[in-house]
Amino acid sequence: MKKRGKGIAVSFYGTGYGNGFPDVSTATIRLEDEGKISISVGATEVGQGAKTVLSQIGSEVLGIEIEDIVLINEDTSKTPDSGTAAASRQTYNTGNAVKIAMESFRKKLFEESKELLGLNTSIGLETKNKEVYLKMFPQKKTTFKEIAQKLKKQKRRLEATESFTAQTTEMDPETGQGAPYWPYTFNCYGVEVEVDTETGKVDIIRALCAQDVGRAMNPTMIEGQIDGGFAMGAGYALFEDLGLKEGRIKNNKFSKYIIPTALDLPEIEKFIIEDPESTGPFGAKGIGEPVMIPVAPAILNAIYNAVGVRILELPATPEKILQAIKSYGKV
Amino acid sequence: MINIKLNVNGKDYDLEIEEDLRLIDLLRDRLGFTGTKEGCGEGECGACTVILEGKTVNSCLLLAIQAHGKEITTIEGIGKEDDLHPIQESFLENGAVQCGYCIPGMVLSAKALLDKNKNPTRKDIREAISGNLCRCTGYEKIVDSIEKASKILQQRGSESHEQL
Amino acid sequence: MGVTRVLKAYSIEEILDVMEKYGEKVELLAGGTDLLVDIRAGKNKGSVIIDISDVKEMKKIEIGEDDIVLGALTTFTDIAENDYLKENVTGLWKAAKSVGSPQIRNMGTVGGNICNGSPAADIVPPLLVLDAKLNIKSRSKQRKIKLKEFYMENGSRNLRSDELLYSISFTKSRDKNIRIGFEKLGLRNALAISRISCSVYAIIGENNRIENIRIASGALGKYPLREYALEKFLKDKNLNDGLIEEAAEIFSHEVKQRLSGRSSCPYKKEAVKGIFKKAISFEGE
Amino acid sequence: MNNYKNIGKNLLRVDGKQKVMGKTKYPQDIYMDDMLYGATLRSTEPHAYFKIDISEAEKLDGVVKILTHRDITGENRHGVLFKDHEVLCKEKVRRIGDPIAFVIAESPKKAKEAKKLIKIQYEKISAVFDPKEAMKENAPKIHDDSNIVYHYKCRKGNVEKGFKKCDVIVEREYKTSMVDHAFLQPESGLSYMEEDGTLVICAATQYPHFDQIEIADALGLPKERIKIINPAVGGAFGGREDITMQIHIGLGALLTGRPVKVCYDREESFYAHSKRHPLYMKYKTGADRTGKLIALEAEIIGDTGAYASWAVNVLRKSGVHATGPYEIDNVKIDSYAVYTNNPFCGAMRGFGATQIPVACEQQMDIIAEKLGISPVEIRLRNCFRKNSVTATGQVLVESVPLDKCIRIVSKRLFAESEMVWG
Repeated sequence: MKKRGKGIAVSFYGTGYGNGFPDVSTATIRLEDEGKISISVGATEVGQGAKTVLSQIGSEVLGIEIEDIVLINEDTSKTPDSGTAAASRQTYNTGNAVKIAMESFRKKLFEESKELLGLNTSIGLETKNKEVYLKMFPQKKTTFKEIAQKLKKQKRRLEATESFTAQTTEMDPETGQGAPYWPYTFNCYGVEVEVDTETGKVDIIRALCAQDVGRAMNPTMIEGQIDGGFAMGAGYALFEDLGLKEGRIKNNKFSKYIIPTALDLPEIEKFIIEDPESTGPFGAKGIGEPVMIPVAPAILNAIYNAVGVRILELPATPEKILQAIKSYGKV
Repeated sequence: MINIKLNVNGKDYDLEIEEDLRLIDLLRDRLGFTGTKEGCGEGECGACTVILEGKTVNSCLLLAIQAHGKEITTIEGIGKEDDLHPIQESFLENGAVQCGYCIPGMVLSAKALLDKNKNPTRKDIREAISGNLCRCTGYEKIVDSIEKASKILQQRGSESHEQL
Repeated sequence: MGVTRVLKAYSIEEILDVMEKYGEKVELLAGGTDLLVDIRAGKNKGSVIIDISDVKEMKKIEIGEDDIVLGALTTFTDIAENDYLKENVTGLWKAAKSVGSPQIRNMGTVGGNICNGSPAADIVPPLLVLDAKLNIKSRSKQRKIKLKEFYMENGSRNLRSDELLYSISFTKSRDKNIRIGFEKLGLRNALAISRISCSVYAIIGENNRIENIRIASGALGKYPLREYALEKFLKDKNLNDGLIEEAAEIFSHEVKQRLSGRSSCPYKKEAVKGIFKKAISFEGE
Repeated sequence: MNNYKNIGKNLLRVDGKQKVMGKTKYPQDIYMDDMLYGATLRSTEPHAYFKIDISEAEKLDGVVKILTHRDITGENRHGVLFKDHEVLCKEKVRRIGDPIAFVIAESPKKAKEAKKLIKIQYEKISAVFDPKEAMKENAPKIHDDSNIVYHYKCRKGNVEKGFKKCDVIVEREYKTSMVDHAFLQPESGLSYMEEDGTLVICAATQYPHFDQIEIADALGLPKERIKIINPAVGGAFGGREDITMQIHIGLGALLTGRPVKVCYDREESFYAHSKRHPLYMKYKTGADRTGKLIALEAEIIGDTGAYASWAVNVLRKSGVHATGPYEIDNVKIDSYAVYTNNPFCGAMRGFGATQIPVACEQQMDIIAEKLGISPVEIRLRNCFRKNSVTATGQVLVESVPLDKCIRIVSKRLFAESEMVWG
């Protein structure tokens, strides 16, 4: 017999290294030949979309297309240290570094344009479509390419390097009081499960995810993170276990270490909640880890709602569920 | 050593190989098709999926000799730099790609599906990629992308009929 | 054990030649979905591999007058895409569809699944309830044995090193009250090794009288088994929910004895009831 | 949604096209002329002294060099927080999978063959696998001093007094499992020397600039002589923050003068990188009749296995998040990180805050049911809002849309009738 149940869970998550450890990201912006703009950061692209989001943030400041940006992050000899791609910190930390660096690059760009255009001051200079022009007299303009060529002739380089440090204080060792992380990201996920009371097998038939993001940099990519986080959380709740025995990993290959396939997950209803964080680049907060956190508890609460058994030890395997149903479940 | 002949992405190859060479090692190490990835070595993850005579197979579970005289398509045989296959285009447009390691196998599983079933349901699509594990995307946007690609291909199919 | 030679055969004759020449050292490569894993772990029994995946004469599904014959190299996909089998031998079709993944079903063969002899082989329980026979050939003679006699008590297989399993046949049922069911329990909905599987073949007459019944299980013993005690209990009775519940309890008791002392016993003796009930409901999809 | 040009827009991934065409080069996809192949010999014992004899293996044709701790040109150590890992174990192994030797040969096959010829004698010593046992004074010591790596304390208000005011108190013990990142791309790396003497390490990592420091320290070279190339990463989720093969291949290239490449298979990958900390969580939560939380006490023990990795930061994050996103006046949290002889645990998505809700979010539902109110109601009654104060006294001054998230999900998940429970 199949019984259905619903469950929710909420979570909060402080992004960044925390506890006063210096959380610093550095970014370097350069005007390259042909007027291209390069952003050099040590931030790793692990698949979360850092290269794209950082290019979006940088391109926004200069009002240029993302295609006009070269994002360099693969080589330590060409990039500054931007910290780990971890703690859901890259969009927030290195995003801020890129934004600040691009803003100071913009000032330098206007200074160069002032020289080139023979102006007394850079007041009123604006930039759009890779051009720098005088707001009050648009004919007075130059292009990124022209500036690059001038600099090349003068054997000079136009670049700006800036850093961003997140706010975090060390907590009191006795009381734990302090401001360990900033900012915090919040969410609430809900699931409906179907439990086969004769085999203990659980199928997730509905998933709803409301995710606070501060401001969405790239909604499609955020949805990808929510889907992926949900899948990893579902695996954590129902399937995954290394099967440790005396320090030996029994499930040390993919035929035994079970992660969800495309047939194990429902269609996921996603709600991106924007409430911009003033210290974040354009209001953005970190979401890479938060998207996974409420999944397992929501599933466990839904299992209880379905068959009246509390699974206190992960994973919630069919064995544990069936054994619990037989001994004290409400079935 | 033994000689085998096979066609990969439309080109014929005649090679002398070690007898127990796996197909995946022939494709990657000998022919440089490194788009075919190894993720588990036991036919569980699908990252090494290629199309052999119209059917998806795990190239890590085949000896190269089993491909003798046969046609193989790897990801490098799908679409070109300036003319991506609709499936690839749709993967990009619909956010199906994250770390990218499972993507070659996913694209090939999608192609094998759409070559046989022009109008698959989302369940058919999930079934078709059920042998391709992904840890980043949770599969949903991959399913969206294949569904949208099937619509584009059907449209193009009907357009070309009209021109005939 | 390493691999010393890899040869390719295109006909049964060629296979028999090589088997005669290398005897014990031969290992047949059909789909490769099991053998390649063993080779990589150095667990392959023979060091001379014969690639038989292109022996056309062993790749066929023949729907004859009285018999249905599956060439040993018939893949799970071949079965899953066969409309006749889907309509008339639903349990076999469903078992083939439940194997691994599209990639594995495209390569994995019926003969390979049988010979590999895993207790959780999905295609074996339905073939057992169909009372399938194995057509075996060696250089000197030809044999036809029942599948249920293939797995021996001591864990070895009723197949000599110079013998080739070339096809599997079972009688074609024209009686329309014949029902064939299959159900499997895996940890996930794809790429899942069966933790329990069950297949049921039954001829249901008027007012649900069970005129004939055969039941087989997978992953509930050293290899897939016929459940004779259960068959005896059900035969000639009228199929109804009460009877099914009773039979499920008997099955559970059987499993409890058989697996007693093993860590999976407490769970499998309970879960088998649910799987049996679904198998005997003869559900299609 | 906003009037920005690119912010908030679904722009296409800048790295998407190469990935969709299968052109993206992960380290295993890079080949160089004259390349040698490595294979790591790893411990099969959880806790033992050992003797190693590579003489026979060295003689196998095709073997160029076999690295042991003796070959290390700098410090035989690495670690993100404490330098408690050895690059290659000197005399003692602390977990199954500890790297003991690194064979370098002309082909992967030869390297594996040579590995089998290396003779290892283990002198087993008593091991401990349960963190609660490992915390005891008489437990076998994994490293020199105590097995307790870290203890985080959070104290707010007075829990004794708090629990007296509660109408309902729920006490349960929870345990989470040790799990793996299971990123699809197994570890692989390639190292080579450039003309100007720069040593290049090409491997998938989450922090290239830190790997640079650790490799320089282990090879005894200035950081500037090391260049990390991080071409493409096939998923990480925290599992690529600790060194795996980077120093082995760097040392190999340095000593042989030829490029050295290693590709782990899935089984080796399972032993080579960190795991998620299993947490034992003892919870006591109290609330008044209306469901308002008054007191929460939690004791959390994290098994970090044979090496600390990020254990301190993980168990600290568990401690800070142990209350869940709820305002509670009386809080007492103790979270410990403890060494055992299990595989080592480190960063994994959520970093200690993922395990917690398995406990605290079920506690909330149990309390709600005992009080006959809905899981939605009890969360709305206690959840953080703007200017809420956390258990560590931090003021959430802005961007706290948690109640909105709860309403959006609950409205769609639960039918009207289900909103009232019990």
